[in-house]
Amino acid sequence: MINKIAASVARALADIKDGSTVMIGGFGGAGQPTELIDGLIAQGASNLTVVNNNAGNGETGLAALLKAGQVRKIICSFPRQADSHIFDGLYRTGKLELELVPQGNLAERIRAAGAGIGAFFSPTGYGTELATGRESREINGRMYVLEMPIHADVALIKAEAGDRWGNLVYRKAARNFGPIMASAARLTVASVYDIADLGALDPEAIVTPGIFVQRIVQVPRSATGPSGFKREAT
Amino acid sequence: MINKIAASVARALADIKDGSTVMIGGFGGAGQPTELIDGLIAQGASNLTVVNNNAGNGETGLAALLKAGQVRKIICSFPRQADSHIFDGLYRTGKLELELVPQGNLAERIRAAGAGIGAFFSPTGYGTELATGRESREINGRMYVLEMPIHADVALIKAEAGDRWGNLVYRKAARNFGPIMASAARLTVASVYDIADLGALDPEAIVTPGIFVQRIVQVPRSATGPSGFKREAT
Amino acid sequence: MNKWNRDQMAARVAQNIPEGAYVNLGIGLPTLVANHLPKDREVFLHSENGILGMGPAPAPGDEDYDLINAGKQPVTLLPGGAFFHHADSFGMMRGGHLDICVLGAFQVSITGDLANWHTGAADAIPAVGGAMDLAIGAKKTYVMMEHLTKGGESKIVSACTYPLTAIACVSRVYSDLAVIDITPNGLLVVDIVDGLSFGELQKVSGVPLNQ
Amino acid sequence: MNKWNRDQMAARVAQNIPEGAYVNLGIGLPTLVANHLPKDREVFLHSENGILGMGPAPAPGDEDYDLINAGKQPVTLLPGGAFFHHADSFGMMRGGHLDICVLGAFQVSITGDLANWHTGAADAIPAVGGAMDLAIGAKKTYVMMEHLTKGGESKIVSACTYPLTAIACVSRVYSDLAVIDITPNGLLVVDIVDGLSFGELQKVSGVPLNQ
Repeated sequence: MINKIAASVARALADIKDGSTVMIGGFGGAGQPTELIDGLIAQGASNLTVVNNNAGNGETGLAALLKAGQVRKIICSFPRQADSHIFDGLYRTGKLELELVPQGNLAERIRAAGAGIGAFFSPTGYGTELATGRESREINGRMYVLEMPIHADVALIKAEAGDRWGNLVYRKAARNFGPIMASAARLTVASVYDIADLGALDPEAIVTPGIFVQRIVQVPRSATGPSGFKREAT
Repeated sequence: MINKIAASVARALADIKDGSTVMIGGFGGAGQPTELIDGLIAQGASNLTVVNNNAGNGETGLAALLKAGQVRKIICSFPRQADSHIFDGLYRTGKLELELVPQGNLAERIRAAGAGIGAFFSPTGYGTELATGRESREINGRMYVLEMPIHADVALIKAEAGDRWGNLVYRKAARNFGPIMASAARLTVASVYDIADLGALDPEAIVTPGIFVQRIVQVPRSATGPSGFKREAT
Repeated sequence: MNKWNRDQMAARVAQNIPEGAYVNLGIGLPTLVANHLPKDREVFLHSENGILGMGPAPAPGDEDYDLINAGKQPVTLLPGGAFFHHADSFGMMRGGHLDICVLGAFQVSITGDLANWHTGAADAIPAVGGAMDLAIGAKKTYVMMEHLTKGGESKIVSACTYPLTAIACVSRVYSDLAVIDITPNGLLVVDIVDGLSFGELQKVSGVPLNQ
Repeated sequence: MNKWNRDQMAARVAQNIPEGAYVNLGIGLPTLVANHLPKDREVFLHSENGILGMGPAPAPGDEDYDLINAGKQPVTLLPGGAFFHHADSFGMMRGGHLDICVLGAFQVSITGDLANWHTGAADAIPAVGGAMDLAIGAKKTYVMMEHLTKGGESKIVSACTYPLTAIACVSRVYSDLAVIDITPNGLLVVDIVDGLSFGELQKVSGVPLNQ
């Protein structure tokens, strides 16, 4: 009998290696797998490349992982925030490499990795400094930039409920990067609040089929807290 | 108040023009929008390019549209079937152009159109006659073929239920090409068996958000009938 | 002259958003536009983090931080709204399915180039978010910004000096002084604040305007 | 010599599908494999038309033609199964998420090239379906086929003469005479039908075999 439910966060993360590329779900606080990030800090893998939309807030979650010195490089779209001081300090002192990617290209590059696409032409970023050095091409009168997939060794994501086959459903806008990251990593670990009996999740409403999930781990339910971006200065 | 519900199939299809590219959902009988195809025959638009996985079965549905002489070209993955004699005859006598596309490239090209991707490198078909004349490239040690998006003027799809904003849910494997075709066409018309009150469809389980759907039309419920492929000779 | 204040600017944008439009309002100033849409006009608000049919802020105490907008503020979902993942959400943008997006800006050029993500300062930490995707994706990209910098320089320029967000993407600017269309024939002043003459607007703008 | 019949071939393939494997069974002969998977072994069957966790055929009278396999035959969904759209379904294949696919073939070359979609006859109407996607997508592509054509020619060939489905994709052939691995060092006979010697197999195969 297949049972992807891990007994603990520690067991679920035990074999993450130094130097791994780790995708971490979430858009601000929504969908951020806090318990798994804490588990990764405890596990101690270092020299990581992290893929996340942001670069950590305050002193917890991703910010704590950065502070622990486990991260070599971060690939994200929006590192600068009101409370991104951990990132800011590491970046300014050259201790953390940043690959800044427009958010839609980030999402599509992750999705491309999951779907086996070798590369794709995106119109986003053409003519900007974020496309510097990349191949560009005119297609049907419009300019595009060639974008490469982002594969990961590990994806750490947060879902609402899962079953022993690894099927997942999410909650509201906490879905965000979870489904695509799950598809792009060799090892996907999802935290869930509820374990559903097999067959209890509606097959029409399963968002991430279990094929994309290797381990799930139940964590105590808690409400997502606020974790704000700084409002854009305009 | 926005109401995308059309009063009749005829009204929903009234402005389809000669020469249009029309995507038609379905994989065999499942998801085939029979009433909309009949409506297109009655509407009479000609010189059409049709995108469908197959090329019609028996004398009804897509086969009837072909028989009516309204189709100039078909883009599909699996035209040859036990009962595809209408297609067979038109193709053999040069009255119908065929663009044969591996099924996954067909799906991804439709999805690329909907998602604004200019082109993508797919590993599928490399080294085969279906990739003849296409650009190929080695990426990270693997060979890929450049594939272009397929845009449509019209998508005719079948869903299970919809609401006045155009949100759709499907039934089982009748989902197939519906969601991606809806995203790739300028005008998407969906037939539904049930009209749901706004808010009655679960926002976590809506498969096609209304942004991709311009018109929905209610049709009398009927069970999907068998419509078989010929088993592959091996 | 009475400059339009932020709410007046937002109201002006809202006035040009028709019923049934699919709209993304950028973080900051553009977010205000939602407050000025008539209650009886159905407009579909998209949020990059996977929401269509976004509703207003919840009542105090009802905040749900799994339901936030692009600026991380709690919002609500209207009946008929839907959730989807990030690739689908940005596919909606990039695929041209949004009718209108409204963005803030540092600079807009006379050919519609947009600079709104980075001041270019050497020590600034860059952050782009979804700005580049929105700018190129929506059928129409509107900019809401103050007409002049704090130093009094026009933010409508012959060529952007800040790093670009996208090329030739802006079709209209709503400033605190005027509403200006960016057309193949140049800048066309559509509306102007009371008490300001076209000549005066021309003078502070520093780029050729038409009326 | 007793050639393995279709069910015996299917049973042999089933024996090599481990618990927890994600598997796509091609239309025709490979479909039979499902009948030979042990009932207590959880194997996840994928169908290209948007199903994971596909179950056996329904009881007569319970057919639902919205729930069919790639060959359009009615199937069922196991508890824990899920539906998804075509782009997602082929993303699972192309993205390398399937452990095994089992396909029929006209010819397999000694380097694992596969020809299974088109006889190349001038008047034949071509149809490819999902064969090319499956062949390149799964971690392992197995072929099930009769060893010889009706004319007695080997279907394992030094180079395919039929149009290719994919290059160097097949890792193992299950024929009615033998099970043969395709390795970087050539063809390796893993199993052979009772009453047939390696020498005899070598002779009818016409391509170099190792044991």
